[in-house]
Amino acid sequence: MPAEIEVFDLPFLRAQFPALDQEINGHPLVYLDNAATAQKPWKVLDAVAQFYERDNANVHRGIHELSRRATEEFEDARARIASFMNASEPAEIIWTRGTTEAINLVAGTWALDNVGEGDEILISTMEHHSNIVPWQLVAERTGAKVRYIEMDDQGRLLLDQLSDVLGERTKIVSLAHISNALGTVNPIAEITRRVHDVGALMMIDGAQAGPHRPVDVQELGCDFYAISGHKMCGPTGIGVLWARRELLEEMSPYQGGGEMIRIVERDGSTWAEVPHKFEAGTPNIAGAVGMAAAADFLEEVGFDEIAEHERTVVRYAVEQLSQVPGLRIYGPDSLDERSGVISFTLGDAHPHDISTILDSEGVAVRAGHHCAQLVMRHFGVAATARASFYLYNTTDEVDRLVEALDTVRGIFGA
Amino acid sequence: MPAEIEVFDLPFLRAQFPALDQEINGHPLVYLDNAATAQKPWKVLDAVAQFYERDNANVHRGIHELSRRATEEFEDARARIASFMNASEPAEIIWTRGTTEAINLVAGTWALDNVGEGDEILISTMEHHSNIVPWQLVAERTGAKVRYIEMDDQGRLLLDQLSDVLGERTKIVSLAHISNALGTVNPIAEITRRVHDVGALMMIDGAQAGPHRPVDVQELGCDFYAISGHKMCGPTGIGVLWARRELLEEMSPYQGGGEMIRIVERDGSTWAEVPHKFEAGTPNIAGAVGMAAAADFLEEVGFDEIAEHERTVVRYAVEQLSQVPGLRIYGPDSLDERSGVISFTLGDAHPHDISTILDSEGVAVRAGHHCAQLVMRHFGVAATARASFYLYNTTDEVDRLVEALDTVRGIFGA
Amino acid sequence: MNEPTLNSLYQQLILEHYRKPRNRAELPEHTVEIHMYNPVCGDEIRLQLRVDGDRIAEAKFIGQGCSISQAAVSMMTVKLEGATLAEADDLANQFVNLMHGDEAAARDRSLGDLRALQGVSKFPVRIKCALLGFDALQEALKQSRLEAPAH
Amino acid sequence: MNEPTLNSLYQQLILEHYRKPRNRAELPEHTVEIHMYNPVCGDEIRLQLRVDGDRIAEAKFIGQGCSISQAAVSMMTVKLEGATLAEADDLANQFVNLMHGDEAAARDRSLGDLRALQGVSKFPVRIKCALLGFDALQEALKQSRLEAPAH
Ligand SMILES: Cc1ncc(COP(=O)(O)O)c(C=O)c1O
Ligand SMILES: Cc1ncc(COP(=O)(O)O)c(C=O)c1O
Repeated sequence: MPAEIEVFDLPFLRAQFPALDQEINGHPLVYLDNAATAQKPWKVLDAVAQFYERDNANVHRGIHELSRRATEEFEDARARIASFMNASEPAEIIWTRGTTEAINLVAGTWALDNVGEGDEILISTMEHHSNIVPWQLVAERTGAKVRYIEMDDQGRLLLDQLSDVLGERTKIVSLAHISNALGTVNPIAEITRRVHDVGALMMIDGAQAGPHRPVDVQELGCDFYAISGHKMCGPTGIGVLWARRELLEEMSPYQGGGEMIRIVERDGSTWAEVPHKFEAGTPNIAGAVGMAAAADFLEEVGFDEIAEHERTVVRYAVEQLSQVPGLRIYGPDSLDERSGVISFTLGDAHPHDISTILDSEGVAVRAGHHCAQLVMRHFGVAATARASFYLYNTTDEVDRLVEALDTVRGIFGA
Repeated sequence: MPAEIEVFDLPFLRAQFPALDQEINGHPLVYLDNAATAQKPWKVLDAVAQFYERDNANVHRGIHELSRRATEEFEDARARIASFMNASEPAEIIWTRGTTEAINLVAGTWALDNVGEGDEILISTMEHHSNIVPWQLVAERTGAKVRYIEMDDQGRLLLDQLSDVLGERTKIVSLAHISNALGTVNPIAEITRRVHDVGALMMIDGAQAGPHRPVDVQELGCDFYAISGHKMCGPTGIGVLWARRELLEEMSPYQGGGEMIRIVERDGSTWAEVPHKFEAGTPNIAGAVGMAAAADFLEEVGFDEIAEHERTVVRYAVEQLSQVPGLRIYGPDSLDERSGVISFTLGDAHPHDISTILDSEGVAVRAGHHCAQLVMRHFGVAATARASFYLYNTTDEVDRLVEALDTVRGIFGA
Repeated sequence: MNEPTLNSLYQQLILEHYRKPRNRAELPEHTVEIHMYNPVCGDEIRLQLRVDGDRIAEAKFIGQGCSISQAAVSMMTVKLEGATLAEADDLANQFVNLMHGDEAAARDRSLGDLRALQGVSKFPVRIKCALLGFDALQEALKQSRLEAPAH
Repeated sequence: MNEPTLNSLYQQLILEHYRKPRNRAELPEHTVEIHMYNPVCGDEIRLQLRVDGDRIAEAKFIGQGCSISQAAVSMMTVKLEGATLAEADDLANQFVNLMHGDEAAARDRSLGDLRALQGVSKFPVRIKCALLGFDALQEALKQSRLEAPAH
């Protein structure tokens, strides 16, 4: 183990995550499933608890004190996330259940209204199912075609072929900022410029980026950006769609119901202002409050410090894993092109068996297709094992992972 | 104040709700906005906290111990709600954000697939906007027509005119079990039989029923039933659509994404089994766990006891309020036909002014159209004040309400 | 904590304007009409002005809602008749200051009866009620300037 | 807590069947074919049987997945060849018992190599892996009975 470069006080940081402090199968937990969901710090849990214990009420329609407090905290949370993503105003932040619902919202409103027979929607074979299936459903209903940007053998988008698939017929392009299956970081600002050159809109699936780096939607210049609270230390059941106000103004509503209307008549209704037009029904109020607290938490720790620390841990992990006989890592060779996700296979040990064996030593990794079956098919595997790192992981934990892989090799004789 | 008929230990019960124990504007809080959202007992808050502190992971795709626990708790919660509603099996329980999303799900899948030009969707003028707007959106997209069951001057459905609006063209009927604006309890089982007689499907908006009485979907014989967690002492951002399995099997998926697929190919995908087909993306896992804990809580207190206690408090409230000069109560005269919602106006004092004045004495009621503009129009008012009671309210609190209304009368000279 | 008092909110003058609103009538000869609706609480105001040159010759409204929103618009119309567009603008700005708790605005006599609404600033959820009529006014002034021939 | 041991799970016999599966081949003359897929983990098995009267004359499979799912189906096919439909049914039931930790099943010699899988019962998330082939078998038996001429 190398001397840890302490960009922040790691034991202190870890102590803020109650779930990290436990034994699994007799070993201290090593949680390396962060791309699936992150653990939550006390700051987030306390914000949620305090909301319920003190300020709980429904939002927007009440005059009494609790309702005032709940509304204020809910709208403050929106403003907090607006600044987190550098949106021009809080009204550009739409609360959703998560990234999946955010993408479905764009597919179900903007795309259904603007995409027609013969038009094209461009995604890539690197995408998470949540950024594939909604577009397939739009294509089915509109007669549009879903086209794909391909990957190379390092799991990078083949951007030199972009002009072959991006053209006049392309109405919208939707791509992951960072791949959850490979860790590939896409040059998303550059792609956005090329997408805008042909007059198409650009949606970014930021589920794996939001937790790890500052997202600046204005600098990226994109049209839609989606993130999930639960992957950035926030609660489950909350996420955000950011979109430019002009787009939100002209878009049809998504779900119908309370909060999103202006006037309801027997024969039809008119819609509330943006953002409420897109938020039918009682929202996940405590979830929004918790997600804002998570944004506070991450910025207090500091994204620069988080990035530097993760780089240290991931570099060490790649070095160590590369020395394990029979282990193959998928995704970009260069650390500059990848984030904290390491997908791998080990000899003929099936990823499920790897995961079971690691779990018996307290090491939590994911095994499977990672909701990215097209990625698996690209590499000709049915599944991979995936270790994904976050701000609280340590190089010690990398050693624990490597030791546990020795046990896999012992059993499978690799 | 009458001798409280103690069906349960009220001080002990109230002590379980942290938010009730606080002062608002120098007075102990009297929370009478339960139809908007209920307060949460420690049991629910602890279940949510414990999930995050100990078992937090993403569900369904993991082999490691935390993922196993999270999946088990999430699916146990589903089974718990299935028994809470007496569904035939857990797979009939679909997690949603709340009642609004549940209704939108049925409108966006079953209705879009089965309702066409010239068909009719039957609702009533008593409905919450969440049970109006989704159907208007379906009508707009399919050419179907939304028809309404009217109310009488006590805010009861005019069921003797039901055969005029219910007929061969009716494809689906969707009605509130209990009105949130008036408290009217609809004879929903009887209506369901008549709806089935003409071959239409019956959806019940149970947002106001689930918190107060045992819901037995099999006994009701309906096709769809929706409830919200936050109104029954559970967390925000979680709710349930129950539907019969045969319907779920044949319905199109709603949102597309992770979890809801079977196989994703470039040119299209196949869907996972019910219920997962309808649950794209990471669900509100902690919300589901909390909602199940709320169901446990309510059944431990006992629905019989809750009903008896609420009856006592509501009877006393109606008696006392009826004696306030200038006060008019909307909704059914008979206590047998109404639940714990009391909508009222007082002289020419506007409901917002009533609410502000009550709030200054610590009494929280709601003022406005209660997401039921058609109800307001029916009674020719722009708004009402609404006091809504729940298991923890007391006759003492009714006295506090009536005293505060004296202040309103003092100011507005009624 | 010092609780805001009801007395500071519900001054007699407010209730007077609520009960007997001034200028509550249709103004068929209006040059501009603005409909403001607050979907959250259902309050609404239709403000009609007859603008003559750079002066407001007449101001009427039709509305319904709480005592605060209706009294505020009633008081406002009283101040508007005969005012120049610039004066109307100042009035609106000064009233917004009053709602934000500005001490100078509370002492500003030019606000007239509107000063009775200063207690609203202590009730954050009711501020939007008081501002509804002024929101309509500001929109009406904008439109009047756009339509007026450029000097 | 007594942690389940890896040794009880990964018995040598399991790894043998995983590496060198028996009856892993196409059976063109099959009378029934069932494709089972576990969308959660991606494991899949295509089970082919040639049923002759009330006997399974041949059993083959094509599949991919983890050591548990592939070893289990391999061991299962060995037990199936020559078995009556009723015996196959019993085998499936007894194996399900084994997965649920049943002691009697663990001592039942008729399970043959399949007893090596008894450790799986201590790993709840892996039980569905072991059952995948048997799910296919039960479906195949059902279909064979439906298609068979009634006696
Ligand atoms: C009768 C009724 N239906 C539907 C709803 C909508 O429920 P939710 O806001 O939880 O989606 C409510 C609550 O506001 C309600 O009272
Ligand atoms: C790249 C990517 N996109 C989309 C999603 C879906 O996010 P969620 O499940 O929070 O809706 C995920 C996470 O699973 C992801 O990693």
